[in-house]
Amino acid sequence: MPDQPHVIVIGAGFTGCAVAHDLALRGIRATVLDRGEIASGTSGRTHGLLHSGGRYCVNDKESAVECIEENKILRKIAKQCIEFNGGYFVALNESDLEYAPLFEAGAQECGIEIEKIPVDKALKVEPNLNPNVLAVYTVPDGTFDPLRLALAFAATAKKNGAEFRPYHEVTGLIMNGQGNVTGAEVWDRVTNHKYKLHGDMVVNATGAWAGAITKMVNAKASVVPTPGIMVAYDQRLINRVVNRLNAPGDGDILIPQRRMVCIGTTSFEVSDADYIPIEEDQVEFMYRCAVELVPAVKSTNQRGWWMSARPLVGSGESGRSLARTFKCFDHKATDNIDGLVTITGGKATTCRAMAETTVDVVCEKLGIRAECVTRETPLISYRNYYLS
Amino acid sequence: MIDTPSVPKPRESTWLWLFKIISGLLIVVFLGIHFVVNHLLAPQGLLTYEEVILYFKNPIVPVMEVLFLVFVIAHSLTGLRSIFLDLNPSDKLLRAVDIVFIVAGVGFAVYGIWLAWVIASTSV
Amino acid sequence: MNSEKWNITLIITRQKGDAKPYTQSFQLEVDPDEYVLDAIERVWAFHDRSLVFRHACHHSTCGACGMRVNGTEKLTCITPIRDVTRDGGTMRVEPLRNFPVVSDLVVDMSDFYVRLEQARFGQVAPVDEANLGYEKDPDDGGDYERLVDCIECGCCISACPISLTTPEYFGPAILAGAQHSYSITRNPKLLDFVDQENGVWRCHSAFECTAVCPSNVDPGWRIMDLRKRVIGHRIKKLFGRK
Amino acid sequence: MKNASTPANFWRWFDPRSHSISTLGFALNRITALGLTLYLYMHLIVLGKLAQGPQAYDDFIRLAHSPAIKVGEMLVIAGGLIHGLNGIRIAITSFGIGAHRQRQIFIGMMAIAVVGTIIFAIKMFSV
Repeated sequence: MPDQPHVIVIGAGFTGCAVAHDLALRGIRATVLDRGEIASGTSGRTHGLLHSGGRYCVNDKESAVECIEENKILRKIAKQCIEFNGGYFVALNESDLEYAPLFEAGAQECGIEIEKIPVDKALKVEPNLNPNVLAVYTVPDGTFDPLRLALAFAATAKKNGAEFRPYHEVTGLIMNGQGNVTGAEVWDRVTNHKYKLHGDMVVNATGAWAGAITKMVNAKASVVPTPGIMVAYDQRLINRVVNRLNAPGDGDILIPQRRMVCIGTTSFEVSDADYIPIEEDQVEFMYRCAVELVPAVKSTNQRGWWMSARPLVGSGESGRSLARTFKCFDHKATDNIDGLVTITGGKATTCRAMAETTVDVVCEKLGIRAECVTRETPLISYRNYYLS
Repeated sequence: MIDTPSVPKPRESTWLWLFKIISGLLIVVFLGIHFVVNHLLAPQGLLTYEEVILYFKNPIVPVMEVLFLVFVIAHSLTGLRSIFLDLNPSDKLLRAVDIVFIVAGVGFAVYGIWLAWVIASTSV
Repeated sequence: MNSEKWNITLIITRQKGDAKPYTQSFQLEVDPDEYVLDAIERVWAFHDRSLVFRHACHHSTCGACGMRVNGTEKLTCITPIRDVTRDGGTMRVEPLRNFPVVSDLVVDMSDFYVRLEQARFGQVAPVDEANLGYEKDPDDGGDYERLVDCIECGCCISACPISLTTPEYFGPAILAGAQHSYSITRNPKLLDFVDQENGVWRCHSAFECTAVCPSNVDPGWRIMDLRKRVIGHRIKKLFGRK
Repeated sequence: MKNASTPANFWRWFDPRSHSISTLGFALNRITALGLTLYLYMHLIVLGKLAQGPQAYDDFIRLAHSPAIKVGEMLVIAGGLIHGLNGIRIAITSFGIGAHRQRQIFIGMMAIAVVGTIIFAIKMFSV
């Protein structure tokens, strides 16, 4: 279809891939550009927690409701990438116990199925759990495989006509005489040549790097790259996600992945997320947090540590208090620049919803009437992404 | 969706592989018997024509030697075929090589049996 | 981790488009407890933005960053620099072997992924479908061997001497995947799939795959187990039983 | 196939760089296989002299007492031991025995091969 509208998506993380998937299903031609491959930025480096929303159900109910809804949808459409073993919220001290009633009320309000189970039962299922645990709640948490979840979205998008150009870095945006964005200047890093790509709309799905793209046209996107550290240990000590029953803080989630357990995370702000050095004391701090939840971590070896820069929306407040929900900026409204939409914030669990919102905006701007069907569309095997 | 494909021409199948492995193990067994028999019947070694002829007078010997020979030929040719597969031959070439190997194998086996018979029936 | 600093020479194999590959050296100051991937990423961030390398999770759960470091297949995100070189030493990073090179350190794994799909290997699974391996001896790294720990990094294919000789050979991960899915589904089609020239008989028991696997998986053992199952199936079929 | 194989790939298995010990088994098995096959058919042809009567055979045996031939025989024995013992490892692991311990089995087998070769050498050269 030559007159099919063409949307350029910058960024092949969760959001970019999910946006391409949604665009393709609504009959819009999508070209995804990324300077790396699929999920080479924040997406690949996520903790891998499929949130039940339990973590946010007291302080950030909007995020919590998004999480549980998307949790259920992803378990249906992306079963291949999700290890759904459930999770625990555990109380280890008096302060944790005081949080319990708030947690129960919040979970009920947000529609998250939790259950208080006897401590001895929990210890039987997860024998490596801290034996001094005072209370245990089950939640429908899961773990997902970060790269493969993004690949599954990309594979399905590709099957439906979207085009992916990995290792193609956007070096600038093309503006027309009216000051509107009509395309992107691209550097193909594989063959080392530069070219221009024109489109009817550009979606900036670069997450923590959204500001770098909008800066090219002097537009604003209030995104703060907020990295956190995560550390992996080389034994699979638990099969369920273990959360600390308290207000979200540092180092309070321990996740089983493959043959490891991973603890996370911290939160601080940086200006440039391209390379974030590791702070030694943070690694040690994570170790202490992990040992508190699962003392057997002491008998393991450290397998890896890494930094991941969350794209948090808003500024002027410190990281933990920034909402974990997402935001879609139509730059026509914010900066009077047409043809550019930025989607950022949010979390991996809600990437499908982020794409839905973004593509709704894109459709409205392009004057296309098409319903979002990603809720009901199962993703095909992630390996199909590599089929040419 | 990608399905598990069926394979029309396996080129190397269970049976050929199993044959190679089992003939290999049998060679080891026969080689063991060979050493034992050799040690019992000809402790000095078979260094002259006469000794060999005498050695073959024992009826166990020609039978054992022929069986040993057949398995060694079979094992060597199936083994060579495996190595030949590493050269990525076309189906046509592989078929030609198969025929050459079968002819050579049968030829050498017949030759070996004839030789054993000649020796066993020679009198000193 | 401590404040110890090493000066190393990082030698990276580069290749753009159809041009011939060449090597490029970078002098770096590193913390020996950093991972090899951190050093490569720093080269990209501060020295040469044209460097192409594949990476995602940075903690050995995705398998994107398999490369050859000083001649051995490593998952670079969990390989401390201390393990592969010394202060003042060199660290030579090349793309994996036995795959076509896309650019620099990135290889084209599409054939590999297609074959994994043909072997019907689903590798993210809940606990009750995951533990189909065996308890390893403590001196062999301990822990339980699970094929769902396979991260499809391609290290085993790169290390395998048969894959080196014959790219058509399925390779360790695929045969192990077929063994895993057969032990769940008992689908005889999988046995037919591997019972051929490029399948289970091509393996020549070098066990390189098991030696280099960064994920505690034992593809060598699984290929042997698959052989046993194929032979058993064929013999049963010969006697008319299914 | 994008990574098409060429006959030249055949020679790659001689490349010993950065391999673990069991690959040595693989390479040794191939090399000894070729050597033993060569020996087998030469041997069969030589034994044909038995059919030509005592003179032909005894002449040949005299020739065989030269040190060069003795060294050749040693190589055949060593090759046979290596190939046979390594073959046993491949066979039993393929039937599901000892696959977890194949490296130790390989080292043990090769140790037997070395000891066996030495015993034969002593026997052969002391005569």
